[in-house]
Amino acid sequence: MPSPETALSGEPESLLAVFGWYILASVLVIGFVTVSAMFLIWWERKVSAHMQSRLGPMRVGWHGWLQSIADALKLLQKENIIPARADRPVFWMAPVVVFIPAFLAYVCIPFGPRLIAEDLTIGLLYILAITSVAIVGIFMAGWASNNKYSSLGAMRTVAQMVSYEVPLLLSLLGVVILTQSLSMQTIVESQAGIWFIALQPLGFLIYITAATAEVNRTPFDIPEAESELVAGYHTEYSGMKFAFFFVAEYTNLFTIAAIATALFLGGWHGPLLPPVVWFLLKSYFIVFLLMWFRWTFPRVRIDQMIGLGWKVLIPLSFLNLILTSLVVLLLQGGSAGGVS
Amino acid sequence: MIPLAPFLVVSAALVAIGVFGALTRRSALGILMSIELIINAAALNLVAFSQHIRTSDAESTAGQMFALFAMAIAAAAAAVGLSIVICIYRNSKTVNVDKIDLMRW
Amino acid sequence: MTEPASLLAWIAFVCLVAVTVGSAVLVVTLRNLFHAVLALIASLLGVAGLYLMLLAEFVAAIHVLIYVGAVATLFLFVIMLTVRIDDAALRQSNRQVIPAIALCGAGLALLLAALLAAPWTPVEEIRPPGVQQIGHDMLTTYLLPFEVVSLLLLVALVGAVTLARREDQRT
Amino acid sequence: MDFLPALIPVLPLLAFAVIITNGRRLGWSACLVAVGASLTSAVLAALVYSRVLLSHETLAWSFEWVRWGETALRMGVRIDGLGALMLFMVTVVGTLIEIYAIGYMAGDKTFSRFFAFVSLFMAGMLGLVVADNLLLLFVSWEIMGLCSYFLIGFYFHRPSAAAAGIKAFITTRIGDVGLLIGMILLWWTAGTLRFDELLLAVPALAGLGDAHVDLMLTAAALLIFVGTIGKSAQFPLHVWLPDAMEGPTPVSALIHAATMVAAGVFLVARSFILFAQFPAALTVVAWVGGFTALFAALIALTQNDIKRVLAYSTLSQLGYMVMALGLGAYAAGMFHLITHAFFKALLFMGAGAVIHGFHHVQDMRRMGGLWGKMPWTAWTFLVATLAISGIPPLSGFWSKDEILLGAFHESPVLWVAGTFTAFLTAFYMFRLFFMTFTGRQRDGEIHAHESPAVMILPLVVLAVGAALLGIPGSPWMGLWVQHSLDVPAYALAHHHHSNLVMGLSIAVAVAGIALAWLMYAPRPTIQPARVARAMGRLYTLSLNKFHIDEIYAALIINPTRALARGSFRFDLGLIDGAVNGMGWLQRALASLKGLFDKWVVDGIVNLLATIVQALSAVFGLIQTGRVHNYLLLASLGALVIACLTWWNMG
Repeated sequence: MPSPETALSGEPESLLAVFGWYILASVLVIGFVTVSAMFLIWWERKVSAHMQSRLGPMRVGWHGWLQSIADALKLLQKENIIPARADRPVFWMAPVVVFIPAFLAYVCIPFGPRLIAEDLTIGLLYILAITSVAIVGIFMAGWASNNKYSSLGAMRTVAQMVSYEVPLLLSLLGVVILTQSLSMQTIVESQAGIWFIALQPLGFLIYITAATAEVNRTPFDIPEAESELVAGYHTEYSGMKFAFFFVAEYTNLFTIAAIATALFLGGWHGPLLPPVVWFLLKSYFIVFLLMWFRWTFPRVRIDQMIGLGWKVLIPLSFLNLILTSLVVLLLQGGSAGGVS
Repeated sequence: MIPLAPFLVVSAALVAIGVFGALTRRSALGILMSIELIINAAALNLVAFSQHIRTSDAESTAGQMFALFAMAIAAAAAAVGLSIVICIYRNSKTVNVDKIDLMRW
Repeated sequence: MTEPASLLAWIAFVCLVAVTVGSAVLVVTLRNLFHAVLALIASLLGVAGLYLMLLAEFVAAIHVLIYVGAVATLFLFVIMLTVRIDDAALRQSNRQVIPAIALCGAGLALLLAALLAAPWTPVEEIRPPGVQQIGHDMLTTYLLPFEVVSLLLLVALVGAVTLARREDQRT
Repeated sequence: MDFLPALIPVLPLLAFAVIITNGRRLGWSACLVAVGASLTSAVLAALVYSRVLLSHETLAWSFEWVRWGETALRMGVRIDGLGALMLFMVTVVGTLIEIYAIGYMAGDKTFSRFFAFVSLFMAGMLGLVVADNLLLLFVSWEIMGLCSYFLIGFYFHRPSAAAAGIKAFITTRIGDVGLLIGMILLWWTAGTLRFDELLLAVPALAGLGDAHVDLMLTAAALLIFVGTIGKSAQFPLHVWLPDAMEGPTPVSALIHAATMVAAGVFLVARSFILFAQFPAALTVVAWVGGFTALFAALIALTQNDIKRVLAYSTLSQLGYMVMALGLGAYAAGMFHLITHAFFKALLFMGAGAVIHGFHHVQDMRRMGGLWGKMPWTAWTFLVATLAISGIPPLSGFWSKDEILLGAFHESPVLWVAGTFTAFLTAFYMFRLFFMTFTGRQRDGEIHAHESPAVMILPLVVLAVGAALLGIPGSPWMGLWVQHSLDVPAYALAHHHHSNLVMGLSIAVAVAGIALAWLMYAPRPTIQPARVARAMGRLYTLSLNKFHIDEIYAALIINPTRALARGSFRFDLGLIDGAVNGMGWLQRALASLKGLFDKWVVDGIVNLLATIVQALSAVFGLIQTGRVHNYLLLASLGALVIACLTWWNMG
């Protein structure tokens, strides 16, 4: 597997091989992202329906499993409506800016022992950094729509995402302290014996809560609260551009589930079944958990949401961090060393 | 590996553009953005130097460390600067600094 | 000597420089402030790319996290709070454009002349420090600046809150 | 797990954090948290003690806390025989006091706050005991100082309690400053504050024979002893301790027996290497201790408040310990500290039970005949009284005898003083006992009752301890306790057993008890009032505590106030008068000068102003008040400087 270092400084002959690998990886990831998102959309509808004693989509295919494809086709044919006084270029760019980081995050997701596009040494940090770019896209959508619901929705979204990014990052640092590494594969490999959810139960809880807020799902779906804001920042979007937002949302959903799997649930470790199957099973279980939240909890008020983030989750995650480092320090036998 | 000089040229260009922006933008926000460009140029220089020129391995992190500190300080400066902008806007309903000449005499 | 850069590296570098410098020019010239911040973000991402070219991937990731995730977001927030979308048509530069161009041109010329004339002696082999090395140094050699910066951030936080708070909400 | 001792102070600290943040929610169950934490600490302390006893090793664990440049500051714990014994004593007595407080404080609105502060107090004391360096010790020391302020002033709505809290805080602060300066001197001279490094560094420095170094180290030792004087309430900083009775009685027990005052003695023992190397410091310690012992006993003779008598007896016993350390009888002093902790805690808690059962009356003249109404309290109290009076085979006898033995060999004067103090101790303690428990109740309106079981249980446990604890330290058992302390070689002043000393000390104790019986028994043979009249001024001196408080007021507080008043008058009369006179003179001169000013000076000024105005019309053009213009000029300046610099570099 050629690495960027060799690509950047190696022989000209390897150029083709490098590009070939990159293109292959991109195609694989795009394919997976699309299929997974469509599957999740269908699945969410089925899960919600069954939780409410309904059947959900049943017409297209067996138990409606082709429903997402039908939706996609419908969205493709729809008319593209742009509000009259919108900021046109920004309006066009926003969905792309939201979608691309969601897609780029997949570079570092370890699906299997060798099944990872690129195992960066700073993998975890990379995923968190790249997904934070999506905030800009949401802002762009809110601004460009020139609509008060969109602007308010965008500002709420961003306030929420910025607030919850802090506990999210801090909760993951506990695992980083345990493994002394930011590489996703190293983190997964060090869970061969015991899953980190056993060592970091508090970290896992904080992460799941913060991540739910990070992808704006119930009970933290204030940014797109239908009763107050129509649909938040994407009120004015329709057709294919809307589809981009939609796919990006479900892609992000899978991304946070994948991070939870890799950091807390042992990643691809598991008996009998091939690693990649284990990874997908665990990730989809987390996704199911989040769907379960959505159809169980009522929406919190905005002041409760901000208060929870700053007054509960951040202190708790600091506590988790301090406890973890203390235990690690004590087990090292009182010699606070570091690298040496 | 790209040699050192191209990075220095890029950073010099960023400084020049940033200074130009700071001198000409009417909006306080524009001035702050230009200042961010200047800080970035400095940080880029620091990292480039630390990777290309160093006397020992022990100081291999010096440049990156200062770049990180520069980022933290730039973030603090942006936070304070932007709240000052909000204050100004609240008092005079504008963020264009050429409308604000309270300092005059 | 370090091995010479490959063609691919040069292509990537030139693209990044184009993005960085081009967007920087847009930042200082665009009339619409919102667009200017978007250009600033593009430029910052370009700088992050340049950090990657320098094999400083930790700095690059932190750069994206702080600048794009926090600083640029703050800018966007303030623009949404202070600028109306109709302001876009207004002139955004003042009357000293020509002296500014002259001055910046002269400054750039001076910088270029100085740095191209200087006899840089690069290291034999580039061994970029890892994340662990950075973390270790930050809490040992650079402990004092680290603490000072954290204090500075706290002060800035309190200051920003105090400045931006409305006066009449004191009760 | 070498960091086990570090957990011992952390548990009460955690209990404090939990209670202080959840006080209202916990309510009554706050005491369970506090007692649970200290009980666990006690178990851990027992583990540590047994391990240290068995192996005679020193447990040490530390980590690097801060590093700047070459200098590193390590924090950690170090437990030797002395520390382990102290840990055991503090946790056991502390736990019993907390259990007792469950009954004593029941129904108080501030129940949970009390347990929070007591836990923090324990954490401070335990931290002080386990500390392996003076810095950590000092931090714990200050935590304890803070808590003593909180707890003595616990009923802060009562002005006297608030004043007592402030008095304790400020008086001990004088000692704390001494300790801090001593630490700085020590760091400066020896370059370390860690005890194990000091053990090597101090003898090496003393061996240099450099007069300057010796002077510095002696000063450091004396300043550290100033800390002890403050904390352990030695003369002349003893005034806070009797006033500290304003706190709830369990607090008094805690401060007087297990924690606060023991800390000062422990500090001297910990840094004993310093004192051992410089005999001058040691002599000061011995004499201060001996004087305090006698002085406090004399005051205790005449006090009528039950808790005040106990307070002065604490002062006196602390004087014994300090004197023992000063005489080099290191093991005897520490042994007395342990036995004293048990019987003094018992005495305070017994007195607390009396006060509790007697509806918060503390005046002994109104008590009497409580034997029948409070049998448990009375019996346990009797054990403690016998122990403090030095009746064999109870614990106080063995430890006090050791100290007197040391004094007998080292300094006859102090031996005489100590023996006389022992006589006084037996007398005033039994005076207290007879006045309280025997005869008939003198104030018939109060219906006394026995305390609840939760208060009796600690009394019984402590009574067993006070009775038997002396045995392992007696010559029969070969001074086992003293040997388990790992007495360092430099402090080993072993004295031969002397029948004279032992016999005399028993004799004076019995004599004291007999005298007390004659004066205060149900049908006294000697009327106390006549004795008082016969003693005349001596009696009033003792009753008024030798006027120390008044002397302080006269020497320090009133002069300060007088100085302030005097300064004010001086200000008002002389300075203001001078100023006014100057003002009048100036006015006269000014009218003269005004004419000169108007024509000559103004003319010049106006001319200058005209010139400036003309110039500013030109320069004002660049002062636009606009940021941009300033920025442009600043950048231009920067560019010019850069050009010049480059030009110069060639």
